[in-house]
Amino acid sequence: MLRDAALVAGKDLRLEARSRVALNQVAPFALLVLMLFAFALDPDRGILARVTPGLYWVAVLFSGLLAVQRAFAVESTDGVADALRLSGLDPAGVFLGKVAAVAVQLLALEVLLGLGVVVLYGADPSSVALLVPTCLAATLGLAAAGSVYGILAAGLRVRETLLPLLLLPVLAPVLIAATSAFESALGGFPGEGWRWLGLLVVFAALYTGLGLATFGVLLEDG
Amino acid sequence: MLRDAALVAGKDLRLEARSRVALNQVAPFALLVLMLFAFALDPDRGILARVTPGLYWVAVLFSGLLAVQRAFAVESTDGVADALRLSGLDPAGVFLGKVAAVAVQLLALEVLLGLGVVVLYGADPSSVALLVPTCLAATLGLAAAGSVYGILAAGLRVRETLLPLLLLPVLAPVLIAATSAFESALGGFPGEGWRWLGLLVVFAALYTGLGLATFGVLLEDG
Amino acid sequence: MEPAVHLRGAVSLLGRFPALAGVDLDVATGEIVLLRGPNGAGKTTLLRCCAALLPVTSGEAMVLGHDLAGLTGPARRALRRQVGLLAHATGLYDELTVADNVAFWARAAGADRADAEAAMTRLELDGRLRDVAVGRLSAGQRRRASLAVLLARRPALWLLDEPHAGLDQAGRDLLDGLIGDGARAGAAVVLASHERDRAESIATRTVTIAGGTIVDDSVVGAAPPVATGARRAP
Amino acid sequence: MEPAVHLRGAVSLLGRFPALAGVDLDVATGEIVLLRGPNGAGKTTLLRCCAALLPVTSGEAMVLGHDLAGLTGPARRALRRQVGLLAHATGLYDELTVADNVAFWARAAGADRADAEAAMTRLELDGRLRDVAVGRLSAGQRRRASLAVLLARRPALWLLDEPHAGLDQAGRDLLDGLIGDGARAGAAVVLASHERDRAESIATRTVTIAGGTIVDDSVVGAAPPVATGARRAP
Amino acid sequence: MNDGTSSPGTRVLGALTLIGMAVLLAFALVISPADETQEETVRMFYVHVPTALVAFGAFFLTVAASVGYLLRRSEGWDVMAGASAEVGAVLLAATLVSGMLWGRVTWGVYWTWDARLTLTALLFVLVLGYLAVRRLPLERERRSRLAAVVGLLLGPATVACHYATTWWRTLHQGPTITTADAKMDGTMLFTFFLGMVVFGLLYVWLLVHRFRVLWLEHRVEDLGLDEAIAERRREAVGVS
Ligand code: HEM
Ligand SMILES: Nc1ncnc2c1ncn2[C@@H]1O[C@H](COP(=O)(O)OP(=O)(O)OP(=O)(O)O)[C@@H](O)[C@H]1O
Ligand SMILES: Nc1ncnc2c1ncn2[C@@H]1O[C@H](COP(=O)(O)OP(=O)(O)OP(=O)(O)O)[C@@H](O)[C@H]1O
Ligand SMILES: [Mg+2]
Ligand SMILES: [Mg+2]
Repeated sequence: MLRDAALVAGKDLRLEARSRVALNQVAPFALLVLMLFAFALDPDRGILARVTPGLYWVAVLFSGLLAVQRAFAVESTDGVADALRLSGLDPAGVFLGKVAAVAVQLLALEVLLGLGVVVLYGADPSSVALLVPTCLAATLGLAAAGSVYGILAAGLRVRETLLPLLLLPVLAPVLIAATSAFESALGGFPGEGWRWLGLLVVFAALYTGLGLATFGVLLEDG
Repeated sequence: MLRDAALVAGKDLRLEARSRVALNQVAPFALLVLMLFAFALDPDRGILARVTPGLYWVAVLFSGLLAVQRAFAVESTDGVADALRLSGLDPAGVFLGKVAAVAVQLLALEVLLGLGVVVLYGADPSSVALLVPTCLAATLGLAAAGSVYGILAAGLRVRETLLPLLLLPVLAPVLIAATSAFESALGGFPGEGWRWLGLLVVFAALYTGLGLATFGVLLEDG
Repeated sequence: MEPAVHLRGAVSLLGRFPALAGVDLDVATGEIVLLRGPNGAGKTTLLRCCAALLPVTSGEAMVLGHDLAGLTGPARRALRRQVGLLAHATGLYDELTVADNVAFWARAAGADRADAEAAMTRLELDGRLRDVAVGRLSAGQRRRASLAVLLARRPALWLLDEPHAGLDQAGRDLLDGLIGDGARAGAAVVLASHERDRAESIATRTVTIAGGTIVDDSVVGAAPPVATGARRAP
Repeated sequence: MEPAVHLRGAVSLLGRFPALAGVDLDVATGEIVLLRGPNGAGKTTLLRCCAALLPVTSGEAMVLGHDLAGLTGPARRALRRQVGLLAHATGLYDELTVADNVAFWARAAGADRADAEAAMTRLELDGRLRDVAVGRLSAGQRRRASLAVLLARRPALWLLDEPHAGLDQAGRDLLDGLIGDGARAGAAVVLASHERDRAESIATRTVTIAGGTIVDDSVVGAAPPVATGARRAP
Repeated sequence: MNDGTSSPGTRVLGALTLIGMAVLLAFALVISPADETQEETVRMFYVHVPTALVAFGAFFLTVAASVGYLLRRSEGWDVMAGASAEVGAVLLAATLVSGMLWGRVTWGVYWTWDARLTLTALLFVLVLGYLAVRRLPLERERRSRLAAVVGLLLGPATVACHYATTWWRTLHQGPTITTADAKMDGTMLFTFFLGMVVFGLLYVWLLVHRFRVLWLEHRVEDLGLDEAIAERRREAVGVS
């Protein structure tokens, strides 16, 4: 299983190295979302400061969505979905491989967006002890849930519109929990933040479990 | 030219009637975006009320992006882009047809989101005299700019990620102007709103002109 | 009369790769030219250049009286309206029915519904398949629908990229008949094919391409086939 | 020995359409079965059912000793690992090179890099094309890459859907040789094709399908072809 | 035979439901007293809470049926999951609407972003997504499998929605019934339980009908199937 996961993740990262889609398109998009929000919310620092964590995670969410869409777009072209089913790869391995590849890209995005938030909105990242595990747990959750729905929609003609519809409500809890954890961390009551982190961990575990258990079923139907 | 536009728009609406993608997927997505923002911005009515116009337009923007993506996804499959180039259709006609089809869907989305905003955020739509023309001008601008970039990205392998990247910054002015117009209208100084409306009209005219003039070139490179 | 296609030293680059490396070719109206050659020789590239879908980087290139080099928008449209390309990709909307697809593309090229109906009838798509979404068709049925579009458009230059692929025996015979009819009606036909026997039997001339250049050009049949629907010219 | 494929009254629905309407077919190891029939007859559907890519709605269906009806996850994987399907779609990542693609799919099926290299050499993809992104290949080159994947996987059941399409003369001869070698090495081969002459010359048996049922089943050649790479069995 | 999806059993069930509805209305609107703090608006309670709880039950049935389908792959489970989710969606919509009306009266707004409300809305969107997957134009078996996996998720979402008031500080009222509330008047309690029973009956009644409709749709397809197969085989005539 782990061998298959490594194979799939390696393939995905090699694909990214050749096409540079995440680097050249998803990352700028993430920054763009951040800037757009700044516009939409008026150049009013008061509001911006208060809602920074929320905006950060909304930006992560939308650009993460794009990353997931891209990750499964490559599995949807010209019979690749069938080839994957016929490959003999362990579905759980494929799932873990996709999760790993997506998670790596998401983490890079988060760092980038973090810098963006610090610069654009003037946020102040101090309580790293909470921020880092929050990011890790949220990333795993996003990647796992994204992969479950990504493979579900892969190969469907309506993939581009169905995936966001299915994925966003599922990711809403991640958004809320991560935002709240960040707020607690930045606002100075990490106690509550740890509870939200707990929720994120539960979510990530839930979706990883779900993916491992059902990816076979989903892949069958790719 | 108008005959070609009618042909293309008719084809698109027929396609929607058969596949129901806008109805079953884009519309629920729009509502979802609205909810997501509300989460991100804290359950704090004070903020929500102040930023309602911005959120409305961000939601329109994102779901409009999806609508554009769908509208040009159908032009990207299995050689359709080539067929379109070989068809002998007037590019300006194709452009107008796509703009019309996208605009119809956007208007429907805007009405829906309008209802959503009134209900969810408790906004109060009163100064219709300004709101309606704002919506119309903004819609035309979105559809025109969306079609210009949509055809540019159609047929590229990285369409799904490239389109949002190209389109969002271009649409930022629409977002700002429409938001400001709404704020003025709802806030009770329509005078300023009319100026923003003027900007929207200019934008729409600009992109419609650009589309009419350059669609031939863009179609070539599809 | 001037030839339908006239190329002299035509070079076409795909990225930095010269897929056509100097091609000389003339195709007269009424001719059926078989283009053969190994994989990657440049057949598809050549056809796409003739449809003005790919630029000719250097050399002379005239198609249906238009010089491809200085082609303006309206002239290009006028040219393309007269070109029918049958490629690997069928250029059909998966979610629309066969009838909707054929009608749309036919009308786009200035033909009317009656032409579309006639073409569908000719390709035996007027039965059950008429109202099936194209995305549900079998490979060969899809090719037939794509052929119906070509037929309804009545092009003056037919560019066929492996047209027999996917068609069943009846479809092949039908296609050969259509090509013969088209040529007799004054169209120029260029077909790229690896199916030697089948293609040679209808071609009036065989051109071999390799490494992006024409390596052999010889007249095979004396005249276009005579009988409509004849499976193989004797 | 039990047959590689054993179908009795197999029905398969696409949507509500019975693409297979009761098929009886047995394919033994070492056999090369040519599946022919008109467009829309159900050839592609039959091949996909054998690869367990489509469910068999009713009837008996055994493939390589596995009953398709009660197939659990691991058994399905084990079965599919032994099946090689060459479909219209090539199942390759456009943005990866030929070498990367072949290596990935070969290793996914448990083969190693050496198998992948050998397969590429066999299909003459070890030269310039090795490091070209698959998305840039010509149609026939792409088919070759897809064949290389099939070869590297060493399946026990070869399901070939119009395998000759797009290949040039040399490629066709090569393919016929590979099929013969595969059959002689004990693989069962089912190939759907409209290229009668070419396909009949290598098949040991011809099965005609129409309207989702087998309408004719006859042995053509007495034995699988003998010489490696022989273009046509005499 | 009858020409609908009803049978003597369901007719009795339907009659009971309708009578129950009438009785419930009488109790809810007339017989039960007004609340001390909520006054007349408390009457919303008798629709709001039972529909919510029955909807939750419906989603659990969907989850169970989805698991059943994944294990057994039998069509019955799939149809059951779909039917239950459909009826549940209608009931949850009733909860949302009644809650919003109630909120308008007691809180002054239709909606606010509190955990319970948010999660209810999310649950509703999830159900819509689930139903959207069920409507995808795919082969029946494939669609059933995809739907079953998506259906599993209704479980955690429902649980989270139920415990929302316990886990988070909410504006929305916390558990009222289970925490043996002294303020609850006897008649009110009875009306509430009556509401539970009546909406439960309504659910079962609708569920049985939806199940039968969906099942019959499949059977009709299967009936058409023999004809379709025969017709398909006729295509073969003359080819060989
Ligand atoms: C749109 C607004 C509302 C929504 C979506 C909503 C949703 C729900 C849901 C899902 C439940 C069932 C929870 C459970 O027991 O597991 C519930 C119960 C309840 N709701 Fe609401 N509600 C809304 C507004 C209101 C309002 C305005 C009131 C009254 C002021 C109210 C009072 C109650 C009460 C008393 C219960 C029973 C609590 C219990 O025993 O658990 N709700 N609501
Ligand atoms: N970017 C590139 N780098 C290298 N080679 C390229 C590139 N783009 C295209 N090619 C090559 O250009 C040629 C294109 O050939 P073309 O598709 O015209 O061949 P063809 O004669 O139609 O072959 P087939 O019979 O296989 O269809 C191929 O050899 C392909 O490998
Ligand atoms: N939803 C549907 N409605 C009606 N017909 C359908 C539907 N889905 C598939 N079909 C039909 O099912 C058949 C599928 O046939 P299949 O693809 O197996 O044919 P084939 O023998 O491979 O043909 P070809 O030689 O053209 O490749 C076609 O006749 C197609 O029209
Ligand atoms: Mg080619
Ligand atoms: Mg087929």
